[in-house]
Amino acid sequence: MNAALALGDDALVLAQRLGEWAGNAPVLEEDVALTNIALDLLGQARTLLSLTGDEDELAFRREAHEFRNVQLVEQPNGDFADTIARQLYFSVYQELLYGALAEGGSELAPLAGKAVKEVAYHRDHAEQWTLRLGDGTEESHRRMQRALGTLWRFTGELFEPLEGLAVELPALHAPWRERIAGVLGRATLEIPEGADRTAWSAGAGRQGVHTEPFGRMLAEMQYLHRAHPGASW
Amino acid sequence: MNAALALGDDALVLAQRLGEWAGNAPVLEEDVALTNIALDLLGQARTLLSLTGDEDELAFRREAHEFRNVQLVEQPNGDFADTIARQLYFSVYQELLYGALAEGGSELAPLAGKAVKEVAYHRDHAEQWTLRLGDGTEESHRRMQRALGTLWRFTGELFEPLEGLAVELPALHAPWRERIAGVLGRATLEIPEGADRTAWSAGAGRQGVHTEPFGRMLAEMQYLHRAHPGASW
Amino acid sequence: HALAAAFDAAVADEVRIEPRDWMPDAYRDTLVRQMAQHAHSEIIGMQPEANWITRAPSLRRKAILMAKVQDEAGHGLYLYSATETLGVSRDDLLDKLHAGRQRYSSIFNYPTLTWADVGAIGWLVDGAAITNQVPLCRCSYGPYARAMVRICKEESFHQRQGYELLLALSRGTPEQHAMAQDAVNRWWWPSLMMFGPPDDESAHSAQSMAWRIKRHSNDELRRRFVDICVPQAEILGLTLPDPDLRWNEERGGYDHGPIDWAEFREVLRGNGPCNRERLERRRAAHESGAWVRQAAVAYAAKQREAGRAAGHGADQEAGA
Amino acid sequence: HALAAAFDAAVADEVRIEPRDWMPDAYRDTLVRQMAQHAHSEIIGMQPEANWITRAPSLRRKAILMAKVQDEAGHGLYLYSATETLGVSRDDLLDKLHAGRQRYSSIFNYPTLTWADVGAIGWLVDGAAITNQVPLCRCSYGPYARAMVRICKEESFHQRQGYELLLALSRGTPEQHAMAQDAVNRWWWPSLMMFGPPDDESAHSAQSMAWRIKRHSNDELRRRFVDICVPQAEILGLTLPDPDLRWNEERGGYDHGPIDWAEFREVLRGNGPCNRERLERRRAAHESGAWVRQAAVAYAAKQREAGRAAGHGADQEAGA
Repeated sequence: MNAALALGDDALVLAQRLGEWAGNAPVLEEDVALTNIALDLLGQARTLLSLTGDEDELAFRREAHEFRNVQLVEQPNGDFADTIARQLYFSVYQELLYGALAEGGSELAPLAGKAVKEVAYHRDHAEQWTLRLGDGTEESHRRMQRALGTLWRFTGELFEPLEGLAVELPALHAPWRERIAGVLGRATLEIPEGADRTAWSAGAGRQGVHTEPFGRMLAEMQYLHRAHPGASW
Repeated sequence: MNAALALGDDALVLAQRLGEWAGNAPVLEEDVALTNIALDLLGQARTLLSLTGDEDELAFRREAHEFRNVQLVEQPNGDFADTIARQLYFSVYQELLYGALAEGGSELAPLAGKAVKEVAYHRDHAEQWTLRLGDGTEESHRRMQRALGTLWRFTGELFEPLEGLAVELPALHAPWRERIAGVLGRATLEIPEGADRTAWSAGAGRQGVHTEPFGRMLAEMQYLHRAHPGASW
Repeated sequence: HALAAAFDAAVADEVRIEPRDWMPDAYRDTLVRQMAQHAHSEIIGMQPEANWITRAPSLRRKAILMAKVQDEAGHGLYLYSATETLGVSRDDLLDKLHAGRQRYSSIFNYPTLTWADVGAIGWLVDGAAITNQVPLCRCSYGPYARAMVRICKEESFHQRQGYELLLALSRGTPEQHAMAQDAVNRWWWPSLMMFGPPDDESAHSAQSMAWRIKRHSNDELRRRFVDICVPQAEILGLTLPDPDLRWNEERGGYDHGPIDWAEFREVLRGNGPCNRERLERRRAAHESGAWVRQAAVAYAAKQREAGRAAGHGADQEAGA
Repeated sequence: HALAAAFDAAVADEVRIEPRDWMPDAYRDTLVRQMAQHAHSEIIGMQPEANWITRAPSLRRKAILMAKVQDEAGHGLYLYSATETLGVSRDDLLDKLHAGRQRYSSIFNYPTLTWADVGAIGWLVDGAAITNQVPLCRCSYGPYARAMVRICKEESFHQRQGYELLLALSRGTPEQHAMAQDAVNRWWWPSLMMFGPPDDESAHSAQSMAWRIKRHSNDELRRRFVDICVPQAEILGLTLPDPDLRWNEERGGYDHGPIDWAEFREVLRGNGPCNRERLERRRAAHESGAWVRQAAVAYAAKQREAGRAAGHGADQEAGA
């Protein structure tokens, strides 16, 4: 279940990043919303990882190069605009992916069918904030445009073919781009130019190549579990 | 060798914090200087810890509550003023302590005799920057005064009696205060008012009670070592 | 005053006071102070627990902890809303918190040093909070009482989860057991202090009792809490760090040793282990989120403007 | 021109050019460009290694790594000073780096993903740097040549330490061995790219050779590096990730497979894995240190002022 592992890692890693926001959000409603999204993703991750093995073994005992998530989800939270840009890129992707998966008859269809509603909420949340930040103040517009640009080079990887997945990921690239362009247009933002991948990012996360911040994130996430080998919690 | 462990932990933890500055200092000369101080402290730590056991076992396999360092040295780097305030408080203390130890005939005298020259340089470095920041610009004055105030409550612990140490730490409190007051006076800074300890900080680090940032620091420091039990490096 | 007499009679008859009802200024002020402190405690209280979200040692525990911290944000929302019914805005309350002019519960000025602290907070801190809060579900002020009903339900869930977390540790490896015991050692006394100073030194108690905001004295609630905890600690296999703790046959309850009220006052005065960190973190989150809130306001204004313009256009068309 | 002829003759005679000597503008510009890039590489090069200081798995390795990163800061200082002899200030050079108008070595746009990368940088990246730099110790420009002598000595020390780190991993647990092999797989090709484009595409080479700034062609140095690495890799027990690597009996050296020059150009164009992070981190450190540098300048000015006032007072007394 290579595909379940990859999708599970995406959800786990993004949940971990969003969990860093708890208590630090710009308004209390966002403490609720971001944690809510993190919880949904963590739930998806647990289901997906359990299809491949023991969820805690997989989450806490693998080394960085054994994780199969895309590099996008491991990028640091940055400011709120960076987080929203990451959410927008990822949730539009996940909505398309789970929508397609739910319609198929694969082993992942039931999970996708359940998760697609959650993901629609995540996408709506990201869209609403993209509108507010893009069409809010000059500062918020500038920050959001910069964030979209910074993360753009991690978007190409989302659409690399994924072995064992019942969905043709490359086929989702065009609708994804169309939806993103639609939201950005309404938000008075420009779709970023330039490469949507770097020398190393094209499909690299799926092959276990990650970025420097990922190692630090894992160290924090796994430390306690690893410090007590064999313990139950 | 309870005392060697405590002094070794002080040096180790401060070296770890200073190591976080590498590549991030405000001027290249400070990348050199802060790393240099970190290296001196790391050297002291290795000598002191080796008196008690295996240096790597002690550094990488103990839990937070087994560390005996004062809470001052584990405080996060903050901005450059926070780091300099921490250096000032600690290096003046360490210079007095090693000076007194070097004159005695205890097991730690040879180490102290060697380290006292290093520590004099650390103190001079902290003093010079205290003068520059205190008597520099309005902003640097404000930042330095705030940093001194923030860390003040961790200074009382330095002078709690330490079992097995050939030096009466409480007797160093008055000369320490006098020297600090002297530097701050020349730097147009005020000696902080208010308590020099909190409900939990009086002697607590020496008994294994630390602060929240310490757990995160240890997680980062120990992760790799713990992730490969039994490996040699 | 006829209004005052009617208010007193209503309170005495256990009739709920609602936002539009007349109420004495002192009653309103007391409520605002207490409810604001309660709301602030929920959001400051997120910090010590959020400290462990990223390091939770299993995914199940991570999910439970995330959900708990989310509930606390939710409780903050209810309570700020309930306080707003008294005519004070959330922004005002937050400004006062950030300026240090309103308090939050002192318990959150203690650090979470190990994973077991998450359990100890659930078992002891939430346990003490519930003991304090259950009577508030019958508070004379309607919006506060109703908020407390929802909150108490969730809190008792959190309390059980904390207990279960500690139980797993206590029955785990020797290191895990020691971690649990250490956490209980550190959290026990601060939890007892959560009930406030002893009755003979408690300033506002009598008036709050008369107003049916408060229904039990500090010491009464504290004893109730101790009586609940002692048997639970036994099942947990953990010791409460009080050599003077013993059964009082006569009273039918446990007597505890003397509380260090000097520490309590120090922490209250801002000199606890984390007072500065908690407030600075809160301020930093608020300040670094300012541009986001401004963007939301600006966007909403543009939308209203656009709505009005569209409405106006439609009117014109309708008029044409 | 008599001056130009004298310069050419001096260079041809291997006489060192010193800061006060006349030199062609193009020679000066070439040196500034190359030396600035070299200085920038030292300070940007601190980042990928500093990434592991806080996580080094033993205290001995932590000390070695700290000392190495400190040396790099020191090399940056020498090289900025050497460049200043050509009339350009360090501040100007840093501004150009931060604005993206001067380069640093592309190799530092690759990430350090594991501890073994610290070893691979020492062995391969420092190894390639030394191969490039040893001839620079005889560079026609005196200050640059002298800086390189110091730097090369330290670099070869770093190179041995990196090799020894990899050796320990390669002979360690299977996980450690795999970590070392993975690092070599990722760093090998980028290291070969450090020698620059193939000779037939290298723009400045001929002129630099004539000026005795450069003494060997890119491909020549690259082959020399490969010849050194192959037997070392064998002793390490690690494989170089090039199936075409084989001994060429005729040439008496190793032939390597084709280099992915498209990747090289992409990274050079700013599209490597870490170009953005490296520059942003550098800018952030510089910007957040601005108030510190301003304070130092203000303090120094006050001290000078005070010194003048004191000196003036002394003069008056002497005159009285």
